Amino acid sequence: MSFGIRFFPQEASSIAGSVDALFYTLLAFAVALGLFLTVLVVGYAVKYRIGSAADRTGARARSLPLEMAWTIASLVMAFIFFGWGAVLFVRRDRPPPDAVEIAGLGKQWMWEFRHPGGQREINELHVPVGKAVVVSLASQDVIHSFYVPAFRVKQDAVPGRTANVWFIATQPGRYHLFCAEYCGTQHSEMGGWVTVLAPEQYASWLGSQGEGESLATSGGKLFRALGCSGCHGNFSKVRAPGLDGVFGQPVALANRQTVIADERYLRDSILVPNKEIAAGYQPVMPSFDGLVDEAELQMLMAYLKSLSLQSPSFPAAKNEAPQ
Amino acid sequence: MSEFRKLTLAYIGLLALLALTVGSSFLALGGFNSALNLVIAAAKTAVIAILFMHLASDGVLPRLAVAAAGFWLMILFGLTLIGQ
Amino acid sequence: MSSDLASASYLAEGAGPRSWLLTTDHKRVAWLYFVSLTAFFFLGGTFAVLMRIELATPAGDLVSDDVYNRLFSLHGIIMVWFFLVPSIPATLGNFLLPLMIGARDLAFPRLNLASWYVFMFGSLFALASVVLGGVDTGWTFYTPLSTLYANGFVSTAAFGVFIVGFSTIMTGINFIVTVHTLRAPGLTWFRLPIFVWTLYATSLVMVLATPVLAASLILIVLERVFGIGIFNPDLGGDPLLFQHLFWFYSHPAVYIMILPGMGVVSEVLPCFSRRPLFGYKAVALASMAIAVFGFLVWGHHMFVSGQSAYAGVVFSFLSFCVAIPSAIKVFNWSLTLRKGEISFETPMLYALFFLALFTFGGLAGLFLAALAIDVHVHDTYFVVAHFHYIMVGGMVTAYMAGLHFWWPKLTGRMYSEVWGRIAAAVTFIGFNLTFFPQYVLGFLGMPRRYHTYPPEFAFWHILSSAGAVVLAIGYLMPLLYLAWSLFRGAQAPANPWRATGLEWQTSSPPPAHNFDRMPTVTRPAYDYPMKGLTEKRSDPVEDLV
Amino acid sequence: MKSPTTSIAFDRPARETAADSFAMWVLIGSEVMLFGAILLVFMFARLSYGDAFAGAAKHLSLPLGTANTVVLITSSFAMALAHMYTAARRWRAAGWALAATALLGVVFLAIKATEYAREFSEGLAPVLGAPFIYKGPDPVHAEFFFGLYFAMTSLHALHLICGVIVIGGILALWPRTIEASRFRRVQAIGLYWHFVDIVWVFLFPVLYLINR
Ligand code: HEA
Ligand code: HEA
Ligand code: HEC
Ligand code: CUA
Ligand SMILES: [Cu+2]
Repeated sequence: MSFGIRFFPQEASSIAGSVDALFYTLLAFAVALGLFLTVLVVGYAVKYRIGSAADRTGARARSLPLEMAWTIASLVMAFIFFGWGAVLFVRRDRPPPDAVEIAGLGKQWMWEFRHPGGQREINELHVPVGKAVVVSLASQDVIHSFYVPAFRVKQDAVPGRTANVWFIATQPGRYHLFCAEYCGTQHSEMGGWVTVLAPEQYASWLGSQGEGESLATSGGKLFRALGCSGCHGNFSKVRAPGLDGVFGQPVALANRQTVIADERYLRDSILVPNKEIAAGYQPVMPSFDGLVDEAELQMLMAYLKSLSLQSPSFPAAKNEAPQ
Repeated sequence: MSEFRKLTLAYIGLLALLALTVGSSFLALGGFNSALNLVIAAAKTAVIAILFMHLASDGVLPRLAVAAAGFWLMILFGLTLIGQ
Repeated sequence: MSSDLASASYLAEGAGPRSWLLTTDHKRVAWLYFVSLTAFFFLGGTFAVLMRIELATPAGDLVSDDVYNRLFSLHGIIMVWFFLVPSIPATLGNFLLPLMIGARDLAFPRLNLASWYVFMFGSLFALASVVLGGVDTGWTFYTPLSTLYANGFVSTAAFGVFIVGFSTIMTGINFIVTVHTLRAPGLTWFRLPIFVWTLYATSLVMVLATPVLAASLILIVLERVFGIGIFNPDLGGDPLLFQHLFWFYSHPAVYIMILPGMGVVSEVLPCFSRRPLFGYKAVALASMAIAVFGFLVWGHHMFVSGQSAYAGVVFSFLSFCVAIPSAIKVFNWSLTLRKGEISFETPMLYALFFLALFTFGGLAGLFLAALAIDVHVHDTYFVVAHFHYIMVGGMVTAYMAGLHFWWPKLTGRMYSEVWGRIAAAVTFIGFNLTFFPQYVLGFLGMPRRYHTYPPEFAFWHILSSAGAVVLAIGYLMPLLYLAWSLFRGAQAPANPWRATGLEWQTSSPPPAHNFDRMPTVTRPAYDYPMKGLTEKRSDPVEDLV
Repeated sequence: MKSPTTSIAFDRPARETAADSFAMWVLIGSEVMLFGAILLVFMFARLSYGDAFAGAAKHLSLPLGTANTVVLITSSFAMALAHMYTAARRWRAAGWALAATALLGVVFLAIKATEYAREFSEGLAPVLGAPFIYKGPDPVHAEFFFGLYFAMTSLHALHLICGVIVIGGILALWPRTIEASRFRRVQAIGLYWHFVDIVWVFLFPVLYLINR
């Protein structure tokens, strides 16, 4: 189209349209205001150029009503756009309940993704069309940022914490995946493609990726290998809380506060166990900081979440690679 | 020599406050220890600023500077903490 | 006051290097800054041109990725800290602030000179990192990249910036104290020229924000050199904390980089419209409002960083609020032209271009402040376009306006009006050609700090690169004709533009002690003699002195 | 005759003195932000790792810290006296008070150095590549505490060193300084010194007294 020159980005996700609606409305406002001001200033400049015969009587150097008017008008416009943007934004925090959860790990300089069925890919991400996908992002070294322009989504992957980004792809196709946060030498090469497949194709793609072990299963193995089960298992001698169904549930802490056992909590429980002690237990759990890397942490999380039958947002158990 | 007496009293007051902070830290007050420490530090600051630095008597400009710094410090702390 | 009665100009007080390098005359210190800043501008500009040449093709063919990363890092660092932050305050501000308030000098002339030495020391220290091998962290020094992974000379550069911070604080303190204590009799706050107001507001930001930058840079250097893990997640530190500290400084700092420009334009527009500034009080107070509210919005650089959605909403709201005082100013400037007698000398052209470019950059800021849009365009060329529109299109253009406006005062010479107008037009065209395509690029999803890029972005990048060449010409022209005017320009009268303001009441160039007779002030600012003004332009203190 | 003002911008010394003190206050405001930012970092970390920090703080020497606080408060008192004597034009007394201030500053630094040396030898100083040996719980975050401790106290010490040097300079030039300038200098350094004292007033409880 138009000699191969692009003016608009592709819209390929469920939110792209609503973000663009805001963008174009704001653009229309900006252009209209810009035109108005241009006409005003150029108009004055021509009309009142030096030596012109324009009528200059009745000039004023201030006008309270006028100043009030434009201040209030600007405020109103500002609030409208603020509210609109904010409403769209807070949806980011609420992924649909039945989303496929994919673990994304950024490292200098590649993206590594692992599907619930254990399929692994690098700088490529295959997702089904029309189905919500949550990418839970972590980073092994510096800050990276997961960016798919066609989906209008972006989220930084900050070392030391996990962050989620979700989308529902609406158009099959191949879309750019970028790393948007500057991360060192090969920042511009860090990225690849997101391939959106029709559901059947997606299923056959998953199948063709070989018999991967599911993330939760790997996590379960780790759970035993690292000795977690020694304490948290059913027959352990150490008194440690059982972890079945802990994810998403409120946990009472020794300091009389209550927190929701979200990803941050689980992560801290493994890396900094002394930070929040579960009420009624001794702080004997050792820190696993340095013993597990980000990828293993993601597996452990997947396992812990898979123990939560109540948690609707984790489909790993039923999503074992469909053959 | 009233100026001298004022300064001496301030000095003694500061030492007393110091004793108070150190002493209080041996009581188990939970979260209140830190709060108390900060309150005492603020009290000491007030003594130093008003009696040693003549904050109250040096005209408005110094107070303006202090108020500005306090205000901005509040912004820094407040808005950073809401991000957490 | 006629110039032939005046005593010898400050330029005649000796010409040897000693008389310049040891001067405490604010007017000469302004020149010291001016010369160094010009050098830094062209150095930073050269890096920019190299970047643009590299980006003319999608492949990375001119320089390697490491070199490219060093180019934009140094471009950003130099342009922000060694050029734009000190630009107008340290040159025009230094020269004019005492003149505008009718003082003999700044409150602390030696501190003023010291600030230049500190500036030179710090900036050359940072430049040493270029010689050693460069920095590759971007101007933002994000951790943990800067502390653990960057392979450049980060500590050297950060330390240099840290030192330059001192010079900024010194200037800020000097200006604040000067404005408070050295105003001429009768010069009440609401008679001050807007330029003075904006310098005051700028100084406030300088004094209160710069130390936070200093703190974050100290912590970075400590972390690199001593291994303290404040921002290192492996040691329990928090990388986002650095971003909070950095932007707590850097967002207010962007207002350091625009307020003085707004001040200049508020002088130029009334002068060439021969009208008082519309809504003087609102403009003055809006400057203060920008300085204060500017501290409340830093989180808008971190919408997708992982800070809570709640914080995102708060910061977005505050960002929209901080746009209001700027909006007020834009409308007031526009209305100033109404019923004026407008002429279009070079400073006026630049000022009008400022008005257009600042507005476009500011409106783009609204896109960025709107959360859902920022998620898409954050860290893309949309942001690059936004800030170049404001910083280059706004501030640098205002700097050019001010430079041309006060050049006769600074040097006692007139430059070539024809060349001035041509250069202004070339800059305007080149600027838009360079940076407008970047808005489109950003909306299309082109990330910033990319050394190579997918070919479908090539068209807009080529336009932008072509524009950069035109822009470079636009900036080279003033360098030449202004230099030429120093030797060949016509002698300037004391007040070539028939402007108001105390600085025009002394000779061009002014004598070393600024005024032969210390002025008293009896009238409001911008008291242009006009036909047909309805209200009586007086203020309550008019007959105070 | 020498002009009574240092800056040509002023025509009356009184006005210049007022400007001086205002400038110092603005500088102090600026410094408040510097220390405030670092304190913020500390508070942040403390909120996350309260127990580790409390544990680590126990390894600092409370007696030395308290002694140092007394020393610094005393130095501030001496400085206040110096200011009083200068205002009363009792130059000799003022000189002695200044000297006492600087001396107490040196004592503070000496005690601080002892503390540092102790911490180094105990392996509690995670700086300059020194090994960090810590037996309590959660050594990772204890190390973090000590990192911040060294950053904050050394920045404070640096300020103190500057103060001592400036007082030394003032004393060295004392006989050759005109009276108006003497007062201005003492006033300026006094404000600075008291501020550095205030910083310590906060650092002390924050670092040494976490839930003893
Ligand atoms: C001089 C410099 C300067 C100035 C003045 C501004 C001014 C503004 N900036 Fe900008 N900004 C930067 C320099 C500047 N900025 C830089 C350097 C960056 C990037 C840093 C980096 O990452 O490297 C940045 C990035 C940046 C971001 C983050 C983008 C991102 O990384 O995702 C945001 C988000 O909110 C933002 C917003 C704003 C807003 C709302 C204003 C407002 O103050 C603008 C106000 C002006 C107007 C609004 C125009 C005039 C008004 C009207 C014509 C009336 C109509 C108005 C209304 C209806 C309200 N800026
Ligand atoms: C503050 C002021 C400032 C100024 C004045 C400029 C001026 C310019 N900037 Fe810059 N820019 C920044 C601040 C500034 N910039 C910042 C903060 C960044 C972010 C850095 C980061 O990401 O960390 C940035 C980033 C940035 C990028 C993005 C890089 C990337 O993300 O990959 C680009 C790309 O086009 C760019 C271009 C330009 C151009 C073409 C100019 C032109 O206006 C320059 C015009 C001036 C000249 C051209 C000088 C004339 C020189 C000559 C005539 C010499 C001739 C030499 C040759 C021809 C070799 N800038
Ligand atoms: C030495 C015994 C021990 C080992 C080994 C151990 N834990 Fe624990 N864990 C505990 C105890 C005791 C608690 C409760 C006290 C606390 O919160 O720290 C706990 C708490 C937790 C919690 C918080 C649960 C809640 O209800 O608050 C999680 C999650 C957890 N452990 C996961 C793990 C994982 C994953 C591993 C292995 C990598 C592991 N633990 C290894 C003893 C252990
Ligand atoms: Cu990873 Cu940029
Ligand atoms: Cu900003």
